[in-house]
Amino acid sequence: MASVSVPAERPGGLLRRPHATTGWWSWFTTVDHKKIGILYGITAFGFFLIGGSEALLIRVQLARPDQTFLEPAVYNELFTMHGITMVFLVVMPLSAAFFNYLLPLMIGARDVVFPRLNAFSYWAFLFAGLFIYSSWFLGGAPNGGWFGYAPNSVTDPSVGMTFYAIGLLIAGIASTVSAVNLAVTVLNMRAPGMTLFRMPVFVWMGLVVQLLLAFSLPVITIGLTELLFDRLFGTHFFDVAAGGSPVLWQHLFWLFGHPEVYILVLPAMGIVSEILPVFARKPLFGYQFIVFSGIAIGFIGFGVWAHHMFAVGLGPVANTAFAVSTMIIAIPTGVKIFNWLGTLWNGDLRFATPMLFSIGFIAMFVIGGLSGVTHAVVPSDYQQTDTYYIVAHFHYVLFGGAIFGLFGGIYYWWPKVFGRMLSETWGKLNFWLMLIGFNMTFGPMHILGLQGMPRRIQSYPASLGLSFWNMVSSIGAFVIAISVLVFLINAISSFRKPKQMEADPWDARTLEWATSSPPPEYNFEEIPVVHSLDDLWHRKYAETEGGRVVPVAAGGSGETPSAGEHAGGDGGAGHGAGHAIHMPSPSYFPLIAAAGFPIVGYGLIFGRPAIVLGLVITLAGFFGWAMEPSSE
Amino acid sequence: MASLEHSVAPPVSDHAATSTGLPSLKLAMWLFLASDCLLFGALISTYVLYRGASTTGPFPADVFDIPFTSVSSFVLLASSLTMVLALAAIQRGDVGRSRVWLLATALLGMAFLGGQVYEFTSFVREGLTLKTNVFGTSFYVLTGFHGTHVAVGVLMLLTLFTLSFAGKITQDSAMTVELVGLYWHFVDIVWIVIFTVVYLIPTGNPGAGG
Amino acid sequence: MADTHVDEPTPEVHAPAHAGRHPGPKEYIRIAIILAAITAAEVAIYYLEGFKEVLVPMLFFFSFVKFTLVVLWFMHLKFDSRTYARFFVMGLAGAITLFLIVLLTFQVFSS
Amino acid sequence: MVLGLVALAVVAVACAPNATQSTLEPKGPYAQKSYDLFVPVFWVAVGIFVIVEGLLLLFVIRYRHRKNQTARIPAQVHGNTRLEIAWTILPTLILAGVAVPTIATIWDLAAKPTGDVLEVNVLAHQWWWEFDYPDQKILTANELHIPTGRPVYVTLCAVGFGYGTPVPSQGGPPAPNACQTGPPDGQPPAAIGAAVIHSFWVPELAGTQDVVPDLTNHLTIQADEPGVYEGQCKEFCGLSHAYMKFKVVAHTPADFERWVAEQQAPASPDVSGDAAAGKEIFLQTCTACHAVAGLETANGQPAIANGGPNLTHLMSRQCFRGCTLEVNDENLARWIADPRSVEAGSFMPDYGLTSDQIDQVVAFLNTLE
Repeated sequence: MASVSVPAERPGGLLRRPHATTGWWSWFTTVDHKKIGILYGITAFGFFLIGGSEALLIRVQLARPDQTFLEPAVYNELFTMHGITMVFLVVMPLSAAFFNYLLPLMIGARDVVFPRLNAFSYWAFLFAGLFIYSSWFLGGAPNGGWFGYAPNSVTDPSVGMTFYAIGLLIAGIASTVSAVNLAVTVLNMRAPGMTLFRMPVFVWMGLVVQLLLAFSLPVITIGLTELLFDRLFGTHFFDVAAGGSPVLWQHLFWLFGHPEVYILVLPAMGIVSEILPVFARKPLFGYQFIVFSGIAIGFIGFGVWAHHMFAVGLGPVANTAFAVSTMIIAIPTGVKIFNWLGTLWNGDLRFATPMLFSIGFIAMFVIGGLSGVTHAVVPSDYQQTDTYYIVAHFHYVLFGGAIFGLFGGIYYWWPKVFGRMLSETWGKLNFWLMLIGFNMTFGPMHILGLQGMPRRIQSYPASLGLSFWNMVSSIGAFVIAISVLVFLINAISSFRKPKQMEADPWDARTLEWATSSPPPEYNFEEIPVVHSLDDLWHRKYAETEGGRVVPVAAGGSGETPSAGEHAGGDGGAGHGAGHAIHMPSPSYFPLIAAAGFPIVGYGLIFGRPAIVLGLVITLAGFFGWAMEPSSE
Repeated sequence: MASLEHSVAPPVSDHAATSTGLPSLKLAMWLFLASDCLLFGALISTYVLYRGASTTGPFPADVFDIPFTSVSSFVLLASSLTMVLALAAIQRGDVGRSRVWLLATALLGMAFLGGQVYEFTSFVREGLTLKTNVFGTSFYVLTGFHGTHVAVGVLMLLTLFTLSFAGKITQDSAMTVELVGLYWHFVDIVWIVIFTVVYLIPTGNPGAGG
Repeated sequence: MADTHVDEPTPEVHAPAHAGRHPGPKEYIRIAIILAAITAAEVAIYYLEGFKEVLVPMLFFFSFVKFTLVVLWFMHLKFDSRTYARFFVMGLAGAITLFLIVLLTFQVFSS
Repeated sequence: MVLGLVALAVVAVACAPNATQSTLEPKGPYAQKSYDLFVPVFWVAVGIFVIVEGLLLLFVIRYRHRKNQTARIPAQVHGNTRLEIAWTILPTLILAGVAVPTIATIWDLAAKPTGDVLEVNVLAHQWWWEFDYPDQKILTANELHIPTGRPVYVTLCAVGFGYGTPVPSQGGPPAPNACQTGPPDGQPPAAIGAAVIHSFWVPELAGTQDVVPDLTNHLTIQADEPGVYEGQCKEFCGLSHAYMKFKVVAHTPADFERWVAEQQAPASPDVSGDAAAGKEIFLQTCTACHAVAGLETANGQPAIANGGPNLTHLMSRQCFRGCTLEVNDENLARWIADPRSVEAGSFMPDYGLTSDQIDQVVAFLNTLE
């Protein structure tokens, strides 16, 4: 394991090795999965506020018919950036934040398998986001939609879509690296006894998502490369006059784009599957079925991409095949929902904020799933595609689904991460405002779409009769904004409370609650040995012969058997109270290696010298990295 | 660029036991190669779609020099052999012989790249550039991507070769050589597909698909 | 997905990192000779008139054989843990299936 | 609460008073087919919605932890295989029930109509629609006139700026059923311009069909009653995507024949006064892009449409600029004076005409009836 290696005093190389693990500078050199998780979370939340503001501007423009608040050029940039931001810079990294922070803790590991690679992924993601956003000041933001359909994305004269292609390529590198890293972590870093089917569902969903990323990102990488070459070097990939095919772009985009939908929503499904049992005080109903349906969703998710292209003209054979595959994917999704209901059944339900968000998730996701099934009805989809009905559908999946789930996760794990509780009062206000605002904003969009409002229009005439519901929707958007504000207040004020949190405030079931809040740098003083699914619960409660569940006497059988007692322990790190545990040392090189990417990107747009400079920086970063031992 | 990240994996020997019993670096490498299959899958299918779709020449049959490319293919196949021999040597602890085979692999790789540069320049002389038609576009980008992979591999091989003089390549670091080897063979199998699909399978009439 | 079937050794009993037999140099050379011979054959049938009808299927067959030989022997998949093979096959089969479907929708093979 | 919202939504949809581009009010057999699938699937979805959300609500109320209740640890139920099988099979059956009519309708809609069919080529420009009637030799813009009760089989082609649509009277239209995706023989690729993807949509008459530069797509529409039906480009197509609308005007068969006869007539060559001056300006500037049948340039060449709408019968249309502006003197003058201030990214150049000149051109345009 890379995280534990022989300590050796070495003289510094080009750069003196950073040692500090505290202080603000340590955040730049950290390789600790928990710090990196927090960095992902904060960055993603920052982008969430920006992407949300873009949405508010869009809703102001659309509140009334025939408005001129935003001219078409700006409007197109705003809806494009809103999409890119929410997909690539908010939901994906927010999920990555949870995966980074929790996967090692949940499987009883001390870190991810390649800690420096993990830091590299974060920095590359951050630079990708900053690179894309710098376009606002350097000639115009991307304006061809997050889907960037060629040839419009090629022929558009503004520089925006070049930023789009390069920025997403960098983000793709970050995600690919992270996917390989986390998948291997889950497979290889599990504590003794943590078999695959003793892993929490969230870990399972993490594994599935990483595999989806690993297999879908290369496809969009090629699509973006081809787009970039068409824009920069005059190639003809999507140039019809030369024999190129814009439809190829759509295939490459949606081959990635549909698995991406599950990349966005499976993490939230995993979170909900963790929260429901804790607040129902009973195990997840149908654990294996939830796991298998998650795997099935991931697998089938690769076979449905052309349902985004029903109106393209692929012909009745293709449309039939993809209609059927799309309907099939609804089945495992339904299985998950029924199992969550089964978890609630006969539980002792306590409605703390995480539970509220999880139930909100189920309620809203059902709507998104059902409207999704109506898309599979192809002739009906001919009417609904590219209308606000679709906008409504995917917001019910990605906001009502992913964001609700992620907010639930934030409330649930906040005490673990920061050692402080979020206020329940503010939390409940946050939830109810968000639920109301969300339904006000996106519910009416179903109607707007069915009444003929196309997507991505900067304005609509009063004569179409769409004014009322658009106004309702815009008001709802501001209700959501207020709910996010409430969350911010809640988050900030939580830091004014003293840091004194017990390890297990929710009476939870999984391993991350077995260590202190926040966990020490090395996570566990002794690597736990796992005996069952929901191991922590079984340390706390026992079942009597009559089937009654009774708490185990404090300190009873709850003592943590350490891995040191077993032959396959963690490199002899099992004994002692932390002092003998060698964690990987901080490093500058992940940051340096990632810093070269945006510079290469600027070079591609503004001039060759920067390409060379960027490559030199990246190569220097990798070289220094390769020469540096993982810990000293 | 996507191929760079694996070269940065710290060359730690992976003796600590893992849950699957498999070394993490090797598992990561295989996952990366699996992912790379889709990268080349997308590129190759783009080429297959466009090989006969050009509206103007030159067309594939006008420029391809099969005997020359066959020699290139032999060179790359031979480099796979020298690569496994380098690995076999280091696993026996024979650093000296391993070093020779590593160098041979790198040199064969460079010979292949040299052949590609020669091929590209002669195609350009015959009027086929990246911008000429969709055949040129998809051909150069596909083979260029592959060539970049080869170049990265050569860089890693030369790094190993250099490190061996500093005494950093020992029997314990056989895993590092094995990882570079896996990558190298992957580049080879991609070329096996490219050689068949791009060069050998004849194109239909210009302008007609397939 | 195949990863659900990852062999699960009990944590106490770890399989050694290099399970199975690695072939020796002689075997490698033998494989390389076969590979070279197949490549020669590929080029030969490309030029020979008599193979026009069966050229494409034969080329695919030869390519497949070469591919498989390199993967199984040089990349040791034949001798290593099946887990690696499962990952690789997942990627490979995924790529082949997905892109064949894409090309089918373009009716590339119908002309 | 959620239930209430949905109920409200259903009611609102049912009595939406003034939506003029609605998918919920089919006015022809092809739109009806989509609608007839949507409605039952919608109610099935509502049924599932009510069951699932109802159960959720029921459990939430029934099993909530009460304030003064003693702590209870519920039975640790791990699952139930029979239930799992049930809720896997049941949705499968429902979906199979949905799939059968879906597939039947996919093939039904994809078939080319037979019998008495009107064929129209639709050319999608950035950001306006051109309608080419190959059999009637009519070229018009932004308003698609069709007879009622007769299927209209449209061929959808995306074209770029600079694409010269052949004027029917000079060499004929593009062959029906095939878009010209490559440049005409002997011309550089730029001759077809840079086309982008659009989508042709008249919700009251049929579902959408994308207009893709490398594909020749078709769609059948039909109106049962005379009337004006709103249409709009649905696929994002650049700066002024929101302003790429059109109207379908359905006439009785007799009225349609009358309209055809009117449109086939060339423009009257005799104009006087301001209009005559305007005609001279038109010939010097506007004919770079716009054609008017029957009009000859100074050197005796016919005016060819080369990127802009054919204006032969401009005054017979209600709207221009992607059918988002009414045809009247004020709008025309504003448009000619500064096209880009009216339409973002417009391909129509500003010739810097004086306001007198603009009035003269508008006077001439008024003669194009």
